[in-house]
Amino acid sequence: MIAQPATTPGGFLLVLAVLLPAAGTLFSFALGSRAAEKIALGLTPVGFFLACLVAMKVAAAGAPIAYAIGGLPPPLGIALRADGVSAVMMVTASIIVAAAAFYARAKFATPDGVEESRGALTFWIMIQAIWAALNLIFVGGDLFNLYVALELLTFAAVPLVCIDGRPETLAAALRYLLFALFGSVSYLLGVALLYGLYGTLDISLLAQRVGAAPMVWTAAALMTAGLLAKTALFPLHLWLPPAHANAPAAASAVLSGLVVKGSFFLALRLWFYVLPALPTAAPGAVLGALGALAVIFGSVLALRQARLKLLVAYSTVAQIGYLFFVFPLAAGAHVWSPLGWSGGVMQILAHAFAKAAMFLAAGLVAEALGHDRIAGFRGAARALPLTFLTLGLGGLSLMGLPPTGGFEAKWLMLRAAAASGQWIWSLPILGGGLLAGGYVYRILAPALADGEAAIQARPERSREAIALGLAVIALALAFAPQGFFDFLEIGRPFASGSAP
Amino acid sequence: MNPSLLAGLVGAALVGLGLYGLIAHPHPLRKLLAFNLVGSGVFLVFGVVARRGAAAGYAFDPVPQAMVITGIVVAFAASALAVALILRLAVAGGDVSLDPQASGRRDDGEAE
Amino acid sequence: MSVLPLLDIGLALLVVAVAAWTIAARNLFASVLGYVAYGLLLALVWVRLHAPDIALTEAAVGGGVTGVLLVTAGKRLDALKATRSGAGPGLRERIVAGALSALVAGALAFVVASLPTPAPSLAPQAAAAAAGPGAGLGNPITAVLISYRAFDTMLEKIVLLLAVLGIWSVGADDAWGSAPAPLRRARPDGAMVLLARILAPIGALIGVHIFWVGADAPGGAFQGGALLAAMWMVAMMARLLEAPRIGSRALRLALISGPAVFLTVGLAGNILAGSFFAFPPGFAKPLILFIEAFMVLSVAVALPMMVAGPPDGESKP
Amino acid sequence: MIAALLVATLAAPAIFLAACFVGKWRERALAWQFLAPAPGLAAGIFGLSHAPVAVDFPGLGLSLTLDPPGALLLAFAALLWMAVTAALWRDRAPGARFGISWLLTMFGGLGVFVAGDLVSFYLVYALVSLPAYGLFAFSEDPEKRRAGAIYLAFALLGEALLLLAFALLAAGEPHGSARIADVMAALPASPWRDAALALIVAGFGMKIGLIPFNGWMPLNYAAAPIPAAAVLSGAGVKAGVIGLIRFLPLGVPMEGWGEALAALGFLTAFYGVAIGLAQRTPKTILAYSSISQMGVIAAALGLGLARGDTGAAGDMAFYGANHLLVKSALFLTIGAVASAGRLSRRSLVLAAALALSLAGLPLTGGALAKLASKAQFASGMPALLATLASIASAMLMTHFLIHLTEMSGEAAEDARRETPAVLIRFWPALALGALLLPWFFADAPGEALSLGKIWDGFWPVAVGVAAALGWRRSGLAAPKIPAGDSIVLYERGFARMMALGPVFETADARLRQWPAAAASLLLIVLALLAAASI
Amino acid sequence: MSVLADLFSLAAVGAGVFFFIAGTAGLLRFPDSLTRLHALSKADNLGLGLVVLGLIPRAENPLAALKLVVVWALVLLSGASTAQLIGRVLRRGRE
Repeated sequence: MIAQPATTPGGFLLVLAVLLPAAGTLFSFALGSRAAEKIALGLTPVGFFLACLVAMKVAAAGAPIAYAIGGLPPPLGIALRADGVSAVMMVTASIIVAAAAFYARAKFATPDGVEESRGALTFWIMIQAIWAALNLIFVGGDLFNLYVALELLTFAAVPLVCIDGRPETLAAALRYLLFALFGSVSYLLGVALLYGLYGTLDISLLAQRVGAAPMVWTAAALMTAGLLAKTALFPLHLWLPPAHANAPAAASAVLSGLVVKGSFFLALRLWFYVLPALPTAAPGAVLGALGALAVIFGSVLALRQARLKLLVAYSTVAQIGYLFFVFPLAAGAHVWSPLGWSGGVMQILAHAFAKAAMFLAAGLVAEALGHDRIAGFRGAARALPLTFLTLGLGGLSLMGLPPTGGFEAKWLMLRAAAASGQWIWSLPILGGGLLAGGYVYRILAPALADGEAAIQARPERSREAIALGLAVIALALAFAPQGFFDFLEIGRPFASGSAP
Repeated sequence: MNPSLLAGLVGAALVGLGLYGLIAHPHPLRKLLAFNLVGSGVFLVFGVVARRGAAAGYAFDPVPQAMVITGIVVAFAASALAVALILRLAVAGGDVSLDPQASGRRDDGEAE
Repeated sequence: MSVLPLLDIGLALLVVAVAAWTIAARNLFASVLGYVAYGLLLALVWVRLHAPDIALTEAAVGGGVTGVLLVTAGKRLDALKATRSGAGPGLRERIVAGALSALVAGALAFVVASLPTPAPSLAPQAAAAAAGPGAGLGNPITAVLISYRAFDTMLEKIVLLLAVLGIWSVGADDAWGSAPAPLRRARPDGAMVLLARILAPIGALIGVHIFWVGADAPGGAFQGGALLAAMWMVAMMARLLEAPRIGSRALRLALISGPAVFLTVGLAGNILAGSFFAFPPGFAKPLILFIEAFMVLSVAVALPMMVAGPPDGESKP
Repeated sequence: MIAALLVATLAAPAIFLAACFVGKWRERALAWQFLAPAPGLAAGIFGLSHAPVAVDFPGLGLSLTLDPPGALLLAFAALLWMAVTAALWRDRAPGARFGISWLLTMFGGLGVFVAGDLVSFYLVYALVSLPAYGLFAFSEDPEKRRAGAIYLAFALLGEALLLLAFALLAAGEPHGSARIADVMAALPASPWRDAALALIVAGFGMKIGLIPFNGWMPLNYAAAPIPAAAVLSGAGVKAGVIGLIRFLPLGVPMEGWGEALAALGFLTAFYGVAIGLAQRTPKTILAYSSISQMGVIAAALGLGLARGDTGAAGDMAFYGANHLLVKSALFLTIGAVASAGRLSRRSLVLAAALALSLAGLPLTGGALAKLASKAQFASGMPALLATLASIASAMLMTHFLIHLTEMSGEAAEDARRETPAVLIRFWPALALGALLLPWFFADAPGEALSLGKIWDGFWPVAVGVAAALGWRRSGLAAPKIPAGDSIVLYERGFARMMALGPVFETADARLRQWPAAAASLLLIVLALLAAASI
Repeated sequence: MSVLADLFSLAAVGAGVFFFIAGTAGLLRFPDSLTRLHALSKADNLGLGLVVLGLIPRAENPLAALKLVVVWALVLLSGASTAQLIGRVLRRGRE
């Protein structure tokens, strides 16, 4: 690994990307919900611009950009570092947050005649806090700092789940909070052990120092299990379906599309950036096996749901499973590792966009029909063509049919599985696709069939367009050029330079 | 047995006790207490690491100690948020169970 | 000489025993009380680990504020007699849970016992840097918190803020803007009022003192703020003061002041000292004290608001 | 020039598709979509007489190819699409749902013949498979819905198998190229050769109805309205044929694989006839005839594979092209007969010629197709089996003609309603075209006119017809076999699998209990620890 | 002088410890809550007071000694208030 300078040109952008939404949170809190909405909406283009700038800087340098906070390099200080994947994730987060924010204006506007409303203040602040936390997770270089970011993320996500105050959402939020806390202490314990072993928590310094000792494995196991709890990998998914299915649509989109990816991203950082030099085949296989179980269980359960939002939430359980094939498929410095890596990142992106789009669309369906029972969808596609087009396109990506990002991800993963001789992973990948076909069929077949759906309120065109826009991005990912995959390799230890 | 090893063992014991409570207690407030036990066990491990890092005339390594202070604050915030949710749930339905199936409540309530 | 190890072992056993009691107690309230005692004992363990700063924090937060939080919660839950929490797991599940917990704890004990010697340490660098021109502090922990790991500390304050908002957000819609329910419904007794009248001013003084000396001696913004918070809570329990309305602008500003000032100074560092969250040499100590003063204010306001809970329409002024 | 035509082949349907997304253009785009295959037709005709061409777009990872087998099928398919589409939209204006499904299927149905890399082939192959659901399955009729669900299930399963096959193909290519030509060149040496071949045969076998994947086809054609059945049976199924042609390594002798495929093909050919003879509705009988014919193609390709004969590709493309025209014309015949009420003698002769063309009746295109397959069925066992297949085909088609003339009541009414009037009016011309058009594209049409060849073609047909008539005269009743035969077993198996659903639900509910989930977390810690310390 | 101070410290702290032990014994052995409260407040007031008294000669400077006294005073205050509060609750419970 090449030693990086503590601060590179353009590194200050990383600090700004984190602090901008953080400052937005503070000012929103002081100024009230009406201002909070304006601040949050106003920040979205700026944040998107910053994320793009970061991506451009990384691409121009061909190497990660970094910033040592306070001018103090690690191990004493905290470093922020953005590589190819960080930059892509930042751009993704900014797009989805922006989409959810503009979509949510209809629901979370502060009513006239009221100085401030509970739901509005909570939503607009929490969404900015989620954004700040995610940006920090994507660029954080210090494991303890990342712990704080992870907690920030949890504290922002939990109130969004129970924002409507119904008892079942409160129970879902409480379950989410307690299980996430369980995950946090597990992660923190691992962090303590790593510091005790090596006297630093900086990712790149640790990567130079770690060896295959039992203590390192204990730390890694504890941290990973904690992160899995927050990612809701099967069988730790107890909190996800009720939480994601009962939150307001805009919140579900962010929770399902981005928040679970935050903790997953840290798992990637741990295994591919801190421990890349160690033999990780066996633990990688354990993670892959859990992923396979998640794919099968999540998909079968999605097939059996009567409500659209629960179906989409269980589909998230399944799609999270796919992410974990990256551990067996991208480990080490083999010829196929870049394929597995690209496939894993592509799955993150494709699922983020497709699932966010589907949750937004599901919210529109529920608003328009007054319910989201699939049995009552007959003829709904004729009444809400754009919304069901969104569901269809998103579903296409979940099924892994071309031309979608979901297809691209499966295609890359299957190639990696074939090339590495680990054909066993191709079974859940393909089986999950078939089951996804089943549940997407369950949504679309009645909706496209003849019949008259009773529409209570026609959704605004602009909100339909926002959801569709996200689905189109999920589609466009299929056309990612080779340069995009090369970009994802920037800064990855062991990147062999030859991407797929 | 030196004090830091002793504290480390206490930390491990606290983690074990807390984990058991976290798994086995049905009441969320009891789970919260157990979570705080695990948390303080983890902080003790940090403390042991800090104590072992005594060097250069200092009795401890300040970095892990600072982390513990941050961790305590975060743990308190978490407890407070959980308490608020538990109380609200108790007021709203009287049912604070975390397992809807166990108490006969469905958790897939209709959409808004 | 020989009595200290014995004391250590006795303390260790006591802590573990009290912890076991909080887990094993049949009664929710008993277990809460056990936890409060546990928090105070733990502070002694921290003293024995040469961690006076943590001991102060643990005593103020673990024993004090968390104690009030949990006792209040326990009382409120007891008042709602009808709460159900479902049946506990059966014996077999308990045995499995116990075995798994013991295995994990055993692995942890093994790992802690085999930590490397000599241990890696940042103490020399931290101490050298703490006294250097960028910080100029005698207490390296404060230097770590406010200078080297400033990012952690500032974000942690935002976490507090989010927790406050999260707690408020579980309240009812029509109660929004009003004040939280009082910590004690009943009119307080004379003893409580007396205690608050005498204790609160002294405690507040000590709180400010702890913050002030924190730059060079054990103590600091959080510990000082927590003590102030505790005193405010004592006053609230005696009904000498009422919790403010959550819509109050002053309250909001007090809550954000800590992280906001920290963030502003941090951003200004890029111009004044060439890097975000760096302090210009020579001005470091006053700037740090300036930031900490606002953090004390934020902490002192945030903790009681978290204990007080969501706004409650009944106590609308 | 050819490059431009190739691009236009895909671009034209894409442009029409894009226009459908604008509300006010949609109707017009659908009405004019019969023009979309025009560039494909031109490209096909142009490509027939030229050496293979390839156009690469490295930036998009897209590449297009045109070789004579693909060009022939492309030209015929484009022609068929244009004719049926134009007639359908002239006669009536189907709704947007049907129209877009049609356009998507057409896009895929043309694209499969020119796609030059794995990913684009997979895309267009998915397009020719999945949207076809919209052509027949949206209905109140439970039988049609069942057919739709089964069709979709097989299509998705086929897609999944092919995706894995393609991944293996790509993994076997050392330079990272995804062009079909490159991966096929690398396949014989690839360590995953056998797995890839098995998946390819299974995946495309589903599309062309090889046993045991044949059950969906009769249900599908019975459920589809006649124009849709015509294009699906004609052009749609050929996606599977071109798939086999493209993805079997025909240049390298592979004894085991080739013979296995040939055996499977012949088995399918006879099985299709056998089950078809037990059917009573003309559409279903035609579906079984398709199964049987595709079996013959698979057998020929298998024999070609066994001998390492690249010529099999061109020959089977011709065989497939003939089947494309004839089978679609036969579906239209059902409509024509139904609306005419009674067949005139002339029409009967025409219909019979068309039907028996599939058995290789001399002077029809079928004779040429049979001739083209001679290279594979030259002698010995294959020759015998091929002749038997001809006889069987003739029997089945006679059976079809009998049921065609006896069609009555509701079935006839449906057939009349479904078929556009224009196609009924011009049916004789269409039928004649289908019989004669192959003569213009055959390598050596003169050979088929030699007396020996005519006799060779004639006697199996005569035997088959006689056998069918004799069987009918004998009054022996065929056993009652439901349309879709083996599908009933699959449905039963599927129902049993669905019964597992509640098991999963219970397991999920258990695992989502707090104690179980929390214990799982600790178990994961221990499992990772154990795995790492091995 | 120092010997005398040491002796004094020993005696005072020893006496304080005695009261603590006695208070603890009372807490465990006494029959009802009010009497237990009584025992406990002895430990707080007298026990801690004697310990502080014993430690004063050992303080480094007068300020530290003052701090010790302040600690005792605060404990006295809170102990008395708490005892009073608990007692009141107990009496209310009995009525």
